[in-house]
Amino acid sequence: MPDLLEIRSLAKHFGGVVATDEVSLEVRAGEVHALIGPNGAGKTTLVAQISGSLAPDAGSIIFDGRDVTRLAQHQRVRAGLARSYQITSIFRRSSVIENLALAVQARSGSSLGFWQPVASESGLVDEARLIAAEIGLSDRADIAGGELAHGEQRALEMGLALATRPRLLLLDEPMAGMGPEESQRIIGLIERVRRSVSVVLVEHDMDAVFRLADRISVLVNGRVIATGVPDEIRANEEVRRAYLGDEALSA
Amino acid sequence: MKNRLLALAAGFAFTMLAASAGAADKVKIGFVSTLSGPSAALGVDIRDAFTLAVKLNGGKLGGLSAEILIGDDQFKPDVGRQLAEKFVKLDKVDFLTGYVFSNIMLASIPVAFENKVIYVSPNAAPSPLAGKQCNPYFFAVAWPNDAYHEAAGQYATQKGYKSTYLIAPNYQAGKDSLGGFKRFYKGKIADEVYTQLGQLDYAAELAQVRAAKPEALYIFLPGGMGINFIKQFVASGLSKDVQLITPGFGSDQDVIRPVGDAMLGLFDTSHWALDFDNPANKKFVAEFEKEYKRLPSVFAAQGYDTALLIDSAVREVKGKLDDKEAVRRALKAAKFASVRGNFKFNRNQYPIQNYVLRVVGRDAQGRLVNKTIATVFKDHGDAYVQDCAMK
Amino acid sequence: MSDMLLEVAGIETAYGQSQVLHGLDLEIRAGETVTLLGRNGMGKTTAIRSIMGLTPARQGAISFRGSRIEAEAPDRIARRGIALVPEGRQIFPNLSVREHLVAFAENRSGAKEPWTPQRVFALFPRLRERAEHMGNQLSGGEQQMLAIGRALVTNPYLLVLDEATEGLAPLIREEIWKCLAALRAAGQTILVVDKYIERLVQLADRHTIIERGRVAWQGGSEELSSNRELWHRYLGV
Amino acid sequence: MNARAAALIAALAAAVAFPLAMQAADQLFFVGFASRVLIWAIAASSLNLVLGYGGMISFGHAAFVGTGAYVSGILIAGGVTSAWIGWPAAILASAVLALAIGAASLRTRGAYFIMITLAFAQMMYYLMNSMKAYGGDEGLSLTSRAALGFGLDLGNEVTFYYVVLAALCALLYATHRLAHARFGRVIAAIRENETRAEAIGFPVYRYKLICFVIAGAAGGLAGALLASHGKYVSPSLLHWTQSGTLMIMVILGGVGRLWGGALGAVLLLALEHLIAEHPIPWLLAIAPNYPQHANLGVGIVMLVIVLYAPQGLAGLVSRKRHA
Amino acid sequence: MSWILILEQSLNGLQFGLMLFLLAAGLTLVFGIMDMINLAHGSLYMLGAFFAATLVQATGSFALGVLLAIPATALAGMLLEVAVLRTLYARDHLSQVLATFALILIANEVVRIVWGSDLQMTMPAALSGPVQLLPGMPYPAYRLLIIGVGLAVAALLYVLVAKTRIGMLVRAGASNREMALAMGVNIQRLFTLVFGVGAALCAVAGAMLGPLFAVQVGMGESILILAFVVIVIGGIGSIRGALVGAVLVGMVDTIGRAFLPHLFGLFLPPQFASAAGPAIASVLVYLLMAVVLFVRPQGLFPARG
Repeated sequence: MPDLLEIRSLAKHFGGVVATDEVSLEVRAGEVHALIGPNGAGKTTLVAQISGSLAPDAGSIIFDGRDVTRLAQHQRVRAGLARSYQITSIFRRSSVIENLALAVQARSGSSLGFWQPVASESGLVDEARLIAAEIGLSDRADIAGGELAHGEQRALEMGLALATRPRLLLLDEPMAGMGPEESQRIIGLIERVRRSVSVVLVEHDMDAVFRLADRISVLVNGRVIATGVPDEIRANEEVRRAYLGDEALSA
Repeated sequence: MKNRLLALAAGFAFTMLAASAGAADKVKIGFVSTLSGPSAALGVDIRDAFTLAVKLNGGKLGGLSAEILIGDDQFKPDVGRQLAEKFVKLDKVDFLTGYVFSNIMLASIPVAFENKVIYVSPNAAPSPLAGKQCNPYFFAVAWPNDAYHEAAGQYATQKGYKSTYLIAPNYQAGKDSLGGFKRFYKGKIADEVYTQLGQLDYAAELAQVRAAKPEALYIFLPGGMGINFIKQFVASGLSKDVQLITPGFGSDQDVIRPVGDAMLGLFDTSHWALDFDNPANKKFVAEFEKEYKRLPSVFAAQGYDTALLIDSAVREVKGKLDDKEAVRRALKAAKFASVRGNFKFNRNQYPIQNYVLRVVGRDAQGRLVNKTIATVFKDHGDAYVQDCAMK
Repeated sequence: MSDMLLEVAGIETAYGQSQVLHGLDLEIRAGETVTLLGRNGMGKTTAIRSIMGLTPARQGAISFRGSRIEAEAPDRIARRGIALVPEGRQIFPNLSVREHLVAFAENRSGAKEPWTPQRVFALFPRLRERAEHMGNQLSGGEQQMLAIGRALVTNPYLLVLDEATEGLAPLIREEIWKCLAALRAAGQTILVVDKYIERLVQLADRHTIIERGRVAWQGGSEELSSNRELWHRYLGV
Repeated sequence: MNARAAALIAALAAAVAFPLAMQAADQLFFVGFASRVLIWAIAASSLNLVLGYGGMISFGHAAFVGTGAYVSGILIAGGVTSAWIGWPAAILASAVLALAIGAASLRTRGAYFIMITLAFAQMMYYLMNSMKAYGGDEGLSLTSRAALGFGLDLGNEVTFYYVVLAALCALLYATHRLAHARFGRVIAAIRENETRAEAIGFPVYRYKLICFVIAGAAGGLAGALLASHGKYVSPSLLHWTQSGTLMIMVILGGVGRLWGGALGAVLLLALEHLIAEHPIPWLLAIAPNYPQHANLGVGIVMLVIVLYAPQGLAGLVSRKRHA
Repeated sequence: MSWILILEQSLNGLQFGLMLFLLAAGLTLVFGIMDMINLAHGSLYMLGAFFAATLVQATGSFALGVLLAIPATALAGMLLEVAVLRTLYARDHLSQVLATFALILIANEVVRIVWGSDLQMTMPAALSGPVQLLPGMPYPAYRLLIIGVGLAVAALLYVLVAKTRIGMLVRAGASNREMALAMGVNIQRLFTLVFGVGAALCAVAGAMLGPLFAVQVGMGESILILAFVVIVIGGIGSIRGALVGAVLVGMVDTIGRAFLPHLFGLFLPPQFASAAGPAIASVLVYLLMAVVLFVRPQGLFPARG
């Protein structure tokens, strides 16, 4: 499989603190690539650098054969790189459909329309309805984002990223703060979208990670200490020592 | 919501209409001046003297009961203009008067001209209105903007100062003033500096003066600007090396009061002084001091004369204020006893009068006052009248 | 019950709509070292934030030394004698090492031999060497020592450590464990959140495992170390 | 016809009839006064575009109003009296200035953005103060208003009023269209959640800048009208307290509501006029000088609104309607 | 252009800069700790000047009057904080801007009602003359006093912020408010105190500048914007940044006004130089701000890492 995303020696410092330290990894087209590691290992910082909301100090990001390191976030989105947030980030006062239609609008033509009402563009709403169905929010389409249940908001969070029709989806802890039933819903959603989109998944829920991931990279102190299929990661001693704990050795 | 708004608008319009019904048997004066801020003392003196004159007149002007509407322009041209607009268009005053500063006046009085309301200026008399732009609805009661400065230039020439440094604010009257000084000064101009109107810190300018080493320094800085300048001038030690000359108002009572003894021996030129020996002036000075417990300044004298002038004109036309031509003729005749002694209007409706040299000294009671020393100009007009088309 | 220091009863805490704690209970007696265990995202840090008043609980009660504190402001709670060594250390970048220790030095528990900046320097000589350095010039390990020192100089009844060994080199981590052991020996009450269970069972008296915002298991060190099933089920080990 | 449309037509009819009524009553002052109110309504509505719709707390809007006034004034003073040149020039100049100020200040956020827009506007104030050629601190008096042609004499108060009214209506209608068009949706999205707007692929900075520039341009139009209205331009138009007053209008009327700016301008100026000109007798008996301290009332009302009714008066009314 | 002139103008710039610092120092701390925009800071400066003018007159002693005005203004500032500003911390910046703008209007009118629109304040007679600094360079004694007071207060503030526990707590609060809270710092009380100190600094500036300028309503409004410029340049929350920024702004402004027109005259036609010189000079500090912003968007000495 060819690499869809290739990260080369990405580095980012905050003051004296190293957030990502020469991170290199590849995401293959079609795979779900999980990124795990202890808190503060630099996972969110890495996602931010891939998505373009944070500029790296050094290194490069190649997406689909194109160097996107210097591109702004919105340009990367247009190139097919979308993300979701660890802390739900939706348009809380707009309805589900309005949320999604906005994301559809973002990739369909210029938004420098100052005169024609958006409401007259049926294409946007039609497509938004499709995506609402995809994320299982069809029957909640006209509810304001802020009034949805937590799990529904998380689904909408993913839906906003999906609506940009990405080729690579960066999911930052999609199951954060969820109960077991709600987690199942998101896992199901990821299972569905993986058929058409490659996924980078940052997640602490190891059950979900081992169930979904084709490959896993382990980030510790801003460095990738291992990459491999789930069984390799389970068996990797360095991973167990650094992340799963010293104790795991004697287990 | 909209209905409520409509109701509000209707109520608003109604109160406006209700307020507009007015009587016809009185004379309405719109008085706008600078009554707050560091330069307020000037406007306050004009206002106090003006209202004093009306009070001494039994609350009347020319036999009609006088209604004086007072507005504070806050030293802001746009505020001055809005007040003029209101007095002229809403209150429909018969005369407008009061402005101290020519920039505020220039911004405001076109409203009066357009609506054929006569403006009687108790102070500002800028050169354009004396010449090409002379206007039948404009009367300058005090002195043409250049006059004090011409007199000061004349005096500096007589004293033989070889170099003089000039400072004035960057506005019409400032430019007029330095132009006037230069017209009669034969020595060298060390430098000519225009500061911001309303500037209060002169540290940078004083440093430049020191570096230029002039013999004399002439400043045109009315109100708070002059007070601050003179204080800072003395504080800088320059007063030992450089002779400071000011126009009359630059070292009058409003400046002497806050600055104090540092003023002693300062020369200035004016068209009026406390010690002018005529009955009108004696009455004015005495009544003013009695009423306000302070000595009047030259601005007060101007305000007082303005009221007397209007009084004489209203009397002359027997209250027929709608006949603007008659009112104009009556004003131009200036049939009243001015506190400055004799004066008459030029054909541009600017005064022709005497100018004197004064020095700050102590009076019999030990107070700091300006004393008349000599006459610099006799029956002096202005240089712009030739450009005025008015007859 | 007289030696009960902290009593958390049925607290529920949420960030906006996302509820993290669903009726958590916790008890700490004076002199005990207690752990809070569980996988990431199960509510350990939130529990600590609720105790400190930083993210107040919406329901439930928290008592400290007999007083209800669940509605109090964080600074008030801290002054009652709870000191936090927070996740991510939160060193003040614009204060020097010495200032970190001097600024908060106070004998809040009225200890007979109170912690002073000097004692902290004796405990962590590396901090003494870097006393005049600013907070943002320190390495991760130094920051961690400073965070502990900063908490100690307030002489708290209860010392709370949240992920105190996270992201540290093994040698430094070992130093922190030794320090905690010494503190415990000196009678300091400690609540610790960490994931090195192997070390924690040696260090602590009792353990609490949180699973999805509730207490899933509580017990002593021996019980925990002998029950590998618990490790696997709740701690992902 | 629904109630909303009826109210709109009634308000418009009242606005159209007003100058005729005043003319009949020989009260032309109020026509001039109303024109001034409507011009400030345009200025406040333009600020509302960036403040309310765009969610950018721009504290330097007076710079754009003032620049428009100066450009139009300088052209008239220089003999170019045609409004067809002067007003577009004013709009263009303000837009260019907004582009420059916006490009610099939109790089920053929060408190910085507020302070920097404030400082740049104050810079324009000092710049105009020191421009001797254009009157400096003395200001620039104009001999006539701009000329519109077509036999319309802007010197006539009633004609001028209708032109201003037309401009305000045009601006509000354009704002209404814009708010519901693609661009308006993006701006609303950015205001609500800037991070997310960027993450779904909108070039946030660019859209914010465009919004800033449109608002600046509309402010320039208000300035050009002001210059003609008063036949006078001075730096005080650009002083930062003027920006604050504009903000007060927007808040008073309702942030991000179509009518907010206009409503606020009418309320504030009418209130000022009423306090100064129509003192309440019993209040006058207690505090004889109170009409001179109208700003005390404005300040207290503002403080109370900010503390207790952040949605402004329009918010209060609509909240009641929902209840 | 002589060296003495340059030296004298530099002293003038320093004097202005130090007074700006007094205003900016309080403002920047309020920003840093509470993330709060306080436009009414200029009103405290005005209030300080009015208190000083009144108390100097009442006591007949300049020093005593000024010294009494400082605690009086500090008290007024703390009252303001407790009564109004405290409720604004949790609100958005727009609310803060509007509420404090409303406070300016209120303060102006209240001062106008109590004192009138302006007051006279005279400098002590002993200081109203010049002091011979160098041969051929006398300098106003009162301005030297201002420089002295400014330096002394800056030093005092430095000691307070850098050496005392209160100062450490203030810095801690400015960089990480939540952690300071968790360490038991009573931020609310600390902030009231900081606000009082800020008001006291305003009073010092207002009282010292009173005799030189004018004690009038609205005196704080223009200087407030310059204080903002200082903060933007120096970095929010940093006292050191405020000092560097203030002196920089004071120098650039004074030197620019004094020399730029002459400098332009050297290589530009005179009519253009005389027009452009003052125009550029008047906006020089804002250009400085734009440049700093471009190079370092967080200011020269950002308090937060």
